Formats: sequence, structure tokens, C-alpha cells
Amino acid sequence: MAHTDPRFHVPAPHVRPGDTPDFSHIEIPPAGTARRPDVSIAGSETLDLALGLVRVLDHNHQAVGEWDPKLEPEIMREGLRHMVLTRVYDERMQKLQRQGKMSFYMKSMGEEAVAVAAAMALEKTDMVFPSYRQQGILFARGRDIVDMMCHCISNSRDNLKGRQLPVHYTWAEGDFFSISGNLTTQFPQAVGYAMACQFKGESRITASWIGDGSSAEGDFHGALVLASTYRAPVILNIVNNQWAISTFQGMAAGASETFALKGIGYGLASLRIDGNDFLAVYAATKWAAERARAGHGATVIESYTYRADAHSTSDDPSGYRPKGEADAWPLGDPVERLKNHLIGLGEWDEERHAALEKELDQLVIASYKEAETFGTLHDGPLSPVQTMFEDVYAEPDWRLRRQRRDLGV
Amino acid sequence: MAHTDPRFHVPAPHVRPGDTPDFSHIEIPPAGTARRPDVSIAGSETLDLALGLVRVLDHNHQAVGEWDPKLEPEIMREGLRHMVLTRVYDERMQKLQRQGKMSFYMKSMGEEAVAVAAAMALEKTDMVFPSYRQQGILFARGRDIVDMMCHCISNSRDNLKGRQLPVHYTWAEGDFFSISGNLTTQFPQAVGYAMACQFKGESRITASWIGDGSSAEGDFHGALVLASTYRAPVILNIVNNQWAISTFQGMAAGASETFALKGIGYGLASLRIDGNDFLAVYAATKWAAERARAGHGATVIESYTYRADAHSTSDDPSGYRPKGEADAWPLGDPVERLKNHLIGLGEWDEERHAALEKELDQLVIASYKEAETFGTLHDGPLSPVQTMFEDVYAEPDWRLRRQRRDLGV
Amino acid sequence: MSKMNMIQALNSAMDNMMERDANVLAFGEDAGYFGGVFRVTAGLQEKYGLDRCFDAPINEAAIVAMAIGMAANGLKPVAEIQFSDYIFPGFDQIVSELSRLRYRTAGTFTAPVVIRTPSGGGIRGGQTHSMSPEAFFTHIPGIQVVMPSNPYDAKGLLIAAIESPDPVIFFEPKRLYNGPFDGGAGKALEAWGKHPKGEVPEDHYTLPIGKADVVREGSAMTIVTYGTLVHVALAAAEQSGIDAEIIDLRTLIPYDIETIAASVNKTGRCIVAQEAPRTSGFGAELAAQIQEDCFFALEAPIKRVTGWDTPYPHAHEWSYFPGPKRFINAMREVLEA
Amino acid sequence: MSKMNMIQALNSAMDNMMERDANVLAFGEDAGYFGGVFRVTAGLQEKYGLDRCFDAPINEAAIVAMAIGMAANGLKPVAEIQFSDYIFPGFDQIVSELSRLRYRTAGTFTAPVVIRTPSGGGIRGGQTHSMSPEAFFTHIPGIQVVMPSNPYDAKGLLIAAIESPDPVIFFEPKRLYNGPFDGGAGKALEAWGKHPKGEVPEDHYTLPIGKADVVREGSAMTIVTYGTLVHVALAAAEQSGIDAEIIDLRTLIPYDIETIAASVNKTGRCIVAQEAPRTSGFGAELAAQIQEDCFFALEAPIKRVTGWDTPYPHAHEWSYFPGPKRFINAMREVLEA
Ligand SMILES: Cc1ncc(C[n+]2csc(CCOP(=O)(O)OP(=O)(O)O)c2C)c(N)n1
Ligand SMILES: Cc1ncc(C[n+]2csc(CCOP(=O)(O)OP(=O)(O)O)c2C)c(N)n1
Ligand SMILES: [Mg+2]
Ligand SMILES: [Mg+2]
Repeated sequence: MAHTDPRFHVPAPHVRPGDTPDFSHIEIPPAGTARRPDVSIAGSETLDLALGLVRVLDHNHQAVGEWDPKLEPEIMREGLRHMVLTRVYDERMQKLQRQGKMSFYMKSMGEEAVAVAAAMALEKTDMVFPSYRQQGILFARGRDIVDMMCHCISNSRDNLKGRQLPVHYTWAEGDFFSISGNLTTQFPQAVGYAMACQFKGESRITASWIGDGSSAEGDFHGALVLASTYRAPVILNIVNNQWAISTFQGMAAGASETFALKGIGYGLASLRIDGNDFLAVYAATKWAAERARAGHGATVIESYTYRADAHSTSDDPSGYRPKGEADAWPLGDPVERLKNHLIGLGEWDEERHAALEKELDQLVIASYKEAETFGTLHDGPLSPVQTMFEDVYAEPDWRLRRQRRDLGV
Repeated sequence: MAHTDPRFHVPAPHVRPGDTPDFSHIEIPPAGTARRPDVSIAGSETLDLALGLVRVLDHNHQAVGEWDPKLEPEIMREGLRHMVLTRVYDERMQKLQRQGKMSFYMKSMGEEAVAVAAAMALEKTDMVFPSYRQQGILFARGRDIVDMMCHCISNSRDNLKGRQLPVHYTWAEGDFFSISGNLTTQFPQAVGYAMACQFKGESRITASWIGDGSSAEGDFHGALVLASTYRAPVILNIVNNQWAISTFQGMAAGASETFALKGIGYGLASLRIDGNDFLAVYAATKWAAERARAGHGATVIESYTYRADAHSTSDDPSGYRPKGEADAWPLGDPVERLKNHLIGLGEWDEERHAALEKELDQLVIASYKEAETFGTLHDGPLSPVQTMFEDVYAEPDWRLRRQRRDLGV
Repeated sequence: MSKMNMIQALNSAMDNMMERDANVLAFGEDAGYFGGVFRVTAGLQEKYGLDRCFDAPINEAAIVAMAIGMAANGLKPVAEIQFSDYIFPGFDQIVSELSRLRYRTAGTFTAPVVIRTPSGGGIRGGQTHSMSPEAFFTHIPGIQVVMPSNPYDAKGLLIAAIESPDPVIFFEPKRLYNGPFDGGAGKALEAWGKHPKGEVPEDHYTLPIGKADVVREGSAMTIVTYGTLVHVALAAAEQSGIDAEIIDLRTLIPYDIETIAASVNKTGRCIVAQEAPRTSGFGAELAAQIQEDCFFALEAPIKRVTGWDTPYPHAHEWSYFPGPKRFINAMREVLEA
Repeated sequence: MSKMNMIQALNSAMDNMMERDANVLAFGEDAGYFGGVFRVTAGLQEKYGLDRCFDAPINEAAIVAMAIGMAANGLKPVAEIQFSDYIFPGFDQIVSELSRLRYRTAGTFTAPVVIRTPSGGGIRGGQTHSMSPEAFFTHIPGIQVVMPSNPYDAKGLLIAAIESPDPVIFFEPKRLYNGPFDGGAGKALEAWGKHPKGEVPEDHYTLPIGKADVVREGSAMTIVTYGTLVHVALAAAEQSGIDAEIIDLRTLIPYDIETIAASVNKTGRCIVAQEAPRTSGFGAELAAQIQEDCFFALEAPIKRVTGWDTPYPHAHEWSYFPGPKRFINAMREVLEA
């Protein structure tokens, strides 16, 4: 029955389960070769950066080129710590999910630098509009781990009163906007928020993150149109981790060479960067933040990375991509790369790293123990059931009052 | 109260009512300078064409450069005729609207070449998905004028049974898709239709038209994503006539230099063309059609033109732009330019032109007389009232049967 | 007090609020320099500046999203959707985002956005300038839905909407912009100037959201409606001589069940009316709740007077629009049942 | 005949139709190579080729628009929206385009598209994987709305939908994919294998769109519902011992008023039930029409058993979901009224 030649073009990845992982079609320019223009450059002048790849750490783990942010070792060690914590936390939470402690979980493995380095390059009060794979921001901003876990297990201390799926954090005190389960909806909201920052005379900017797959949504276009038209101080990040659940990035990219290139069509400064390079993410975010704060408008940043694990606990990637792809990923692992850079500088060593991992794992385990004292989804206590009727409106109207009474709570 | 310096950037046109029309900020490259690459060129290689302006007719009304389609005079005279007919028809219909003969009307004055030349460059069976300002396609494809008028005055012979606003034509026999009142919705539909052409092994392609303002809609992005991903044989036209009702094109364009540039972000071949140059529109459409039919995918074409009259009969542009802007438009008038080109070739003269205008005006007047014999919106007869309940579904269900009975028809 | 039509009353509400609260912003397609295709925001850009009243790109999703982002950062955006037929590209932002931000953040973020949009038919607008899509919005928890029927209410309710801590979809029955309308084809335009509700204070005042208005007292039956049809119902009572009590809901969500139930319990008969297509229109919600709350008082089935389950036609507009005749037929049926 | 769960039954329907009609296409996010996150299109790409079953970019508006374009050119697209919570970006294409193409072209263009989408709660999906948005679609003239409650119906109705000349929004109650479900927290999964409606012919068959199924005959009252709640209603009748007649609507638009009215005229009492938020849910339409058509047979007000007027909560899912207890309470009230 099947036509061997499809009658219209349907893009497909180079390899599928059973094949050997192969990224030979991906061109990786050497680190340090991209230029770093002044932040006042016109968006239209950044075409080379949208098509290139800003990289700082080279294959010897040395920081090279104009984009090297020349960070103090202390800062890099902090970044390393946040990334390791993100990974350890993700790992533990996934295990707990498998044990039935929570309904769902999503890891960010392989992409820790995208969130952590960006968060560190931003001011702590810059409002972030993340998607569900930037939990690293929370660690970088110092959110209490027990609080994070209480949200994930929807217990009585969940700051969201059990209303959201795990991982869909909100943390107003940390200027971390609510994560929507609906893809890309927050991209244009971030632009509106940024405009309001300007309106109020704040120096704050905003940043938002979506995935490669999500860039296909209409709201992507809306966000870029708004950002371009009103010259808003916002950083619009596209995290190209190669996959959108089972769908490879080519389904959203189509014939275009990079996702960053889209930004050029709106006259926005657009950068494609090595998302597994902590220093590149840091430097690019700093550049974009400076540009935004100086009134030169928005920057589109495509972070080129790889989703090293399943989409979520509901997903099994062995059904659609070869095993071992993560190891074959030509841009390596963000934790390893920053670690090796620090080691090369004489500012870190394997023992300290092992100790760090152990310390953080213990922290996570201890935090979970504490979190459980506030209840679990399965055994409670949860947020009191009548809270289900609260916060629909500032005050419940007669309908909600009746309904609460009907439920007898 | 008013801040003189807005706290965020809001783009504004160079001039407003009371100012002198001024287009000195618009750069017009000389005719004949744009290269005409092979139709198999990669979309990404067309950046210069997306930023440039394909022009064939120079200021002496001579056809110059690689894009000259070298049309037979006969074809150009036909094009001229369709453009004049479009204009004469528009003029007459607008007058009739003012006399209360129809509820609404929209002219395409100044943009006749965009529709007419494209229609002539396409095959007659290529499916077109126009917006409300490409009535020129109907004339080029030879639709009966009386039928068009019967639609506009919603009488008993209206092929749409009085269901659509005037100007929102449908003409299935002419492969002219239904015009939606909702902006940009048909842009992605055209891509789906084109994919189905390929699927069925047809050599037909599709073409769709939206305005500069409409390019801001999410469906614009959806259409380009689909076209890029599935490499569909479609021509996606953006008619940049500088205005979207009262809003100047900069509100949609933002910081981007051209609308055609957007196509580059999707890896699509992208051309910016002189929309008031019949030969440029013809040549570009031919090129894109050939490209599509050869399997090289979609082309985005921005036709640079000017909406010479009001948005519609509900609009008065004196409230938002200087009088006389149309005359100051640096790319002239499409009818005049083709006329002068033909005259320069010795293939036309002022007398024949005056005679043509007169002939067509009489044709339009006579057609309207005939159309009125089938009724008018005001005095009827209309399509029988029970037809209001038809075509909601293939067969009315009990609800519609009851409702028809309730109305007593 | 001034004579105002509904456009002027709405403009006056915007003007008052922009004057009072420097965080109130107005934007939308053609809403800035030009002041809106219906002129509701006319003069506001000139008076308050480019960043208080401005044009927006034609992307209704982005308009709603921009408003959400601004509101989350403490501003009070009043976004205009040019015709309510064009609100659907923004529907996802309304259903999935605007309505739920307070809930899903347990109150730490809120988006008290007002979306103004002209709705309803009667202006020969055809299928894409005539919709009455209010029912869709009444099914979204977290959203308030308001529709005034006259200039006085329009101003008081718009100010209340802007001051509300919760998002409001504010429908403006465009057929009423320039005058009350109770008829069908050929009906001449009356002016608001002669109507008592065309007397509008120039200063700030509010009408409570959630409170209906009994615009005609009567004993024979209750007619519950809103927007343009309030005037049609009044005309039908007049023309038929049937002593109907007529309730102008003004707020659809939350609707004023107390006022409705009190009236139906008194009259024992009820009609609900909407201009939108019949099936799953807001009249269905009203009828469902009224029969539940007033069952033992009801002497006849609740009738629905509605538009038909078709798109809004152009030429046959007046066969679609539920005019006085359709009201009177239904009133007779309800009386005779 | 085979034992099939609902996923297998739907997959079998697709397989039959793709085999029979070379113009039937299946696409959606993750619907191609992987076969859909719920596996409904599993195996179809391998069997029928890349251009018959394929992945789509994540843009629900574009997915619907592509389907419209294809259908207008004679193909039979069956588009999947991954969760019905994510259908709203495509809402404008459905309301303004899909539903009206036949009407506005006076029948010269049609778009007989099927949109399949998993809906409803009970899977701990939180607010964005649990919605029951069917009511929105029942208010759109030109759209048919179908929701099966078991594998046998699912297959017969999906084939009928694909063969229909009109667009269909086909809701798949995802809580029922792997087994019937009549409970709340802690309820173990039953398998379709033991259920009579888990017996599904492998070959092509159809069930008529617009025809309800009386799944339980009874005399004490009528319960009108659809999807997951059919099973809850059955359990409530069982557990309470109340002899309810239970109608599984199967088609919401057009709903089977004849079957409903016959039953209510017989029993004199009625409950309508939906999982969606109460206000303006489809139960409102049912109650409104039933009270109109069966007024003089009704001995008690029609009660609505529904989800609450809140977003679908995550942790309190089972306090939101209308389980047997809420049904039984309402049934007692209706009996005692
Ligand atoms: C509007 C909408 N459509 C579909 C989905 C279902 N969905 C959840 S995640 C996902 C893939 C997203 O991929 P990508 O944007 O690349 O982000 P990643 O998961 O790789 O970080 C899909 C289709 C959704 N959540 N929202
Ligand atoms: C979805 C939608 N939003 C808004 C409108 C109202 N509207 C009709 S035409 C128009 C301006 C369109 O401008 P443009 O796309 O430049 O086309 P032009 O009229 O210049 O040909 C607007 C805002 C609409 N018809 N549909
Ligand atoms: Mg991804
Ligand atoms: Mg325009």
C-alpha cells in the first residue's frame, strides 16, 4: 500500500532507532571565531551571528575569543554547583516519580547551562518567563529546594495549592513567572511585561524560553512582532534541544538553517549559541541584557543543545531515536565542559567535584525528607479541599459559593 | 498629562494629515538591477532579493534587466485591459454603494497590477486564495461581470445566496477560493491545498495574498512554517500597500527592513518586488510558479505598492494620512506605467486608451443594469429566505428544520 | 450630566480612568492615532500620549498576551478587539492564560485585563462583523463577561471593569452605539439624546458588576436578556400589550440569579433571549439555571428567543435577527402554554 | 470480532479507512513516526507511507488550516490535536473557517475535516491535560461534535465521522482509552477486554452520527450524559439502586432530542451530566431544551451534575471530577423534589 516516495516532502531525521547515532551533518564552527559586536548594533547586522554559533569553550576546555566573559573562578564554580544541583535534583525527582511520589516529572538533563548561565547573567529581579525545562533558573536564584519539592508532590506546603502539575513552578518572590502547560503562550506575554517595565521606568528586563518545537506556534510570531514593533527590552530564547517529544527539530525548522535566523526577519538582534557551553550562554545573555537595558531592543537567542533524556516521565525516547545519541552529541555535556574548564584553570578537581555531587545529593535527599513531612500527593495532607474554589476570582461569586456548598466543604 | 517622550517605542509614520506627503525615506533601487537566479536556487540564497526590489519598468517606461518577461504586446494589452476594467468597475461600484445599492465596497485602486499580473502569470487552474483586494484576478480569469455584481448587490442571482459581504467573492469554476473576512486565515489553508495538489499528482499550485498589516497575524507564521516544512508548491504574497486601515505598515514591520525578509527566516525563496510594475509582478509570479511546479517549494513575494484610496467605503483616510499621498508615491501608478510602456513600444496610444476606458465603463454600466434585473439588496428579490438555513450542513438537522419552521418559511 | 451616545460614554469612561490612574492603557488595531474604527478611543492618544493609547499590530493573540504581561506587571490595560468576530485568534490566550493566571499561581500573579469588543449584528456586517460570541466566554472560569445596553450603563460598567481585580470581556453591542434599536429592516435611527439613559455624568461613577437591572416591571412573564435585545424586548412588550417584566442582565458572568429568580418566582413564566445562535448560547445557561431554581413557580416552559444555528447572513440579516415579532410570538406561546 | 481497548478500536477505524480510501490522511503532533502520544495512529505511517500519516509542526492553527486546505481539494484529513486543552490556538480556524466554508460558499467548497482530540480528566493531568471543552464546539453552527464512551462506539463513530460530508470534532475521553472508569481516587484500572463494548469487529462498520444509545433502561429518571460519565452514571444507578434510564448521547451535535424526549416523557425526571465546568456547559443546552420539550412531563427540576466553575485542579482532581457520589446525591434530590 505504502508509496515509497511520499508525494509531498515530509522531513525526517538522519537516524532512527536501530541506527548508529550520527551528527556528522551538523557543522560546528570552532570556538572563539564569532565576533562580538557592540550591543548597539542594528538587528539586521547580526545575520552572521544568527547563522553562526557563538562558542567560548574550545575542545581543550579553554575559553577563547571575543565572547569570553572572563568570569571569576568563583562565579564559574557557583554555576557548576547550580548545574550539578539541577541534575542531581532532576535525577532524584524522576526516581521519586517512578516510585509514585508524584504524578509527573520533566528533567532538563543536558540543558542545564541554558537555564543556569542565563539566570546568572541576568539581574535577579529581571522577570523570567520560562518553559518547563528551565528549573536551573530556580537553583541559580536560590529558591528553597524544599519549597520546590513541596510543589512537585502537591502537598500542604505547595505554594500553588496543588493546582499545577509538578515542574510547573511559580515563584513570584524570585521574579519567576508562572509556567504554563500551554506552549509558547508566555513568549508574547514576556514582551508585554517588558514594555510595562519601561513604562514604569524600571531598569528591569524580561526573558522567556521556549523549545525548538514550540517556535512553530503562532504566539512565537506574535512575540517577535511585538518585540520588534515596540522595541521591548526582552530576551527571547529558543532552546533547540533537537527534539519536541518524538518529533525532531526539522519539523519546526523546515528549510531554514537555524532558528535564530527567524529573528532577522523581524530586524531583531539574533544569536545562535552553543547551549552546552556555560560561558557562551552567560556571555550571550549578558550581551542581550545589556542591549535591552540600553534601549536597543530585543534579542533572539537560539541555544543549540540536546535533550539528553526522555521528554518527560510519560515518554520513552527509544521509540523514536537511537540509543546513545546524547553521548554522540558533538557539543558534549555542559557540566563536564565547565568542570573541565575549571580543572584546566587549576580551580577545580575531580575530588572536589565528587564531593560536590555527594553533598548536593545528600542535600536533595534531606530536602525531600523534609518536604514529605508536609505531605505527599498520595497520602496527603494536601492544600485544604475548599481552596479548590479560591483564586478563580478575587472573590468567589454565588456560583462558586454554591458549588463549594454542594461539595460539602 | 501627556508624556512627550513615550516610555516605550511606538512607531509612527513620517507624515500625518496636514503634513506634505513625503516618501524621501524610501529607497528605490533602479529598475533592472536585481538578478534573476535559476528557479532551483536555495531559499536561503535569495537574501539580496528579499532586501532589494525587483523592477522591470524604468522611469522611462522601458523594460530592462533580467526580470523582463519579454511579453508579447498582445499580452500586455490584455493586462492593461484587465487593470482598467478593475479600476472602472471599482469606481462604479463605490459610487453605487454611496447610492445605497450595496452595503459595503472595497476598491483596489493603485494595486491592480498585483492581482492582474499575478493571475495572468499563473495557470488558470491554479487555485487562488485571495484577500478582499485582488478582484483583479477575477477579471483576468474572465469572470462574468454581471455575476460579480449580483454577488455585490446580494440579489437573487448572487452565487453566494446573499451570505457574504460584497467583494467577498467565491468562484469555484474559476479556481478562486472563497474570500474570508477574517484576515490571514487562508494563508495556511493555501499551503494545505497545495500539498493536496501534490498528493493527487496535479501540476496545479496555489497562491495566496494578504496585506502588510495581516502579516502580523499568527496564521502568517503557520503558513510559512507549513510551506517550509512540507516544501509546498505555493506562492505566498504579501501586498505591502503601506496601510492597514489607519495603521501604517511600520506597525507590522517593526524593525525589519522588508516583509519579504521574513521568508528568509524560514528558508523560503523571498522576493521584494515593485507592485506597481505589471512586468515585475508578472515575472516574479512566473518565476515562483515555475519554482513551485518544479518541486523547489514556496516563494514569499512582497509587492511594494500603495493603497491609493480609502480602506473601504466605511473609511475616510483623511483622518490619518496626508491628502495627495497616492500622487506622491514614488512607484507611480500601475495602469499609467504599463500604458506608457506600451505607448513607448508603439503598441498603444492615448486615443485607444481613452476608447478602452469608455468601452469598459459602458460595459460596467450595462452590466450593472443587467445585474439589477435580478434584484438588489434593498428592494429584492434576494435568494429565497429559506436558503438561510441551507448549507450549514450537507443536510439540515432537526434544529435547523425546527428553526426554519419557527420562522415560518 | 451630558447627552452622550454609547461611543461617547465609553470614551468618557476611558478618559476618566486614564486621568485618574496613570497605569491605565488603551490599545488595539487602529485604536491609537485614529481612535478606533468606532472612535471609542478617539482623542486619547493626543491627550495622554503615545504610550498610553496606541495602535497594535493585527494579531489578536499578541494583543491579549501583551495585555496579560502588562497587567501582571501592575498596569491596567484596556485592549480593544476591533470586532468580536476577530477575538478568536486570541481565544487561547484568554482561555488558557488570562482566565487562569490567578488560579494557577495561587493568587501571586493576576492579570486584571479588560478586553473591549463591539459585538452583535444589525449593521449589515455579514458573517464576520455581526457575531455575538459571548456564550463562549461565559464557559471560562475566571472570566467576567459584561454587556451594557445603553450609554449610562456602558460608562458605569466600563469603569467598574477597569477597576475590577479580575479580567473582563466587555461586549459593546455595536448596533446601539449611536442609538437605541428595537426593530428590523428599515427602522430609522433614533438618537440616544432622547433616551433617559443617554444622560451620562461626565465624572467617574460605577455600576456594580453582577447586578442586573429590571428595566420594565410586569406581571405576565419575565424576559431575561442583554444588549441590543433589551430594546427589542421592550418594544415587544409595548407592541403586544403583554405586561412582561424585562431584566437587562448587564453582567453575564456572574449573572444576577437573585434578581432573575425573584422575578420568575413572581411571574411564573419566562423567556430568555440572545442574538447568538441558539444551541449552547447563553440563554441555555439561563434557562437551565432558572428551571432549576424556580421550577415550582414555573407555569410554562421557558422559551428561548435567539438567532438561528447558522452563520450570521448578510442579505437575510433581518430574518436572522430576533426582532419584536419573534419576541411576541414567543410571549404568546409562553402565555398560552 | 476482537477484544480491543479504545485506542486499538480507533486505530482500527483509521486503518480500515486508510485502506479503503486512499485520500484519507492522518497527521498531528507526534502522530506520524511515533504514532501519537496515545498511540492511536501507531503503525499507520509504516503501513501507508510518509504522506498518509505524518508529523506536524506544533501549531494547532496551522494543523487545522492545513486540513481545511486539503479537504477543500478533495482529501479526507483526520487531524489529531494532542490534548483538547491545546485546541484553542486552532479555535479561530474552526469557528471562522472550518465551520463556515460550506455556508459562505453556498456549497461550492466544503471541508469535511475530522479533528480527533483526547479530552477529559481523571489522569492526573492538571489544568492543561484534563479539559472537557466540548461545549465551546456545540455553539458553532456547521460543526458536528461526537464523543464515544467505549471501543465499539469509538470505531463505528470515527468511521462515520470520516465518511461524513461535514466537519466533525471527535472527542476521545482519554480516561477511557484503556478501560471503563466509573470511580475516583484509587479505583483500579479495569480492562475493556471484559466489557461487552470491548468486542470490536475488525472490519468497517459505522454508527449513525446523531443517534444516542439508551445504555440502561429504567423508570425512575433519565440521566443524559456522554463520554466518561456514562460509566459513572451506570455505577451510580447500580450503587444507589435507583432505577435510572441512562442515555449515552454519543453525538452532541446534533444531539438526539427524540430519544431524550421519549425517555424524559416516560420517567418525568432528569439529570444532565458533564465533566466540564458547570456554567454554559453542554448540560445547559440539554436542560434548556429538555425543559422546553418535556415541560409538562417533568415532575422535578432538571439537575446538572458537572465539574466546578474552576480550572481543572491537579491535586484535588477527585474532588473536582463528578464521581458516583455526586451523581447519587443529585439522583436523590431529583427523586425527592
Ligand atoms: C499548545 C500546546 N500544544 C501541544 C502541547 C503538547 N506538548 C507538550 S511539550 C511538547 C513538545 C515541545 O517541544 P519543544 O518546544 O522542542 O520543547 P522541549 O520539550 O524540547 O523542551 C508538546 C507537543 C502543549 N503543551 N501545548
Ligand atoms: C482577524 C481579523 N482582525 C481584524 C480585522 C479587521 N480588519 C479588516 S481589514 C484590516 C486591515 C488589513 O490591512 P492589510 O493587511 O494591510 O490589508 P489592506 O487592507 O491594506 O489590503 C483590519 C484590521 C479582520 N478582518 N480580521
Ligand atoms: Mg525541543
Ligand atoms: Mg495594507
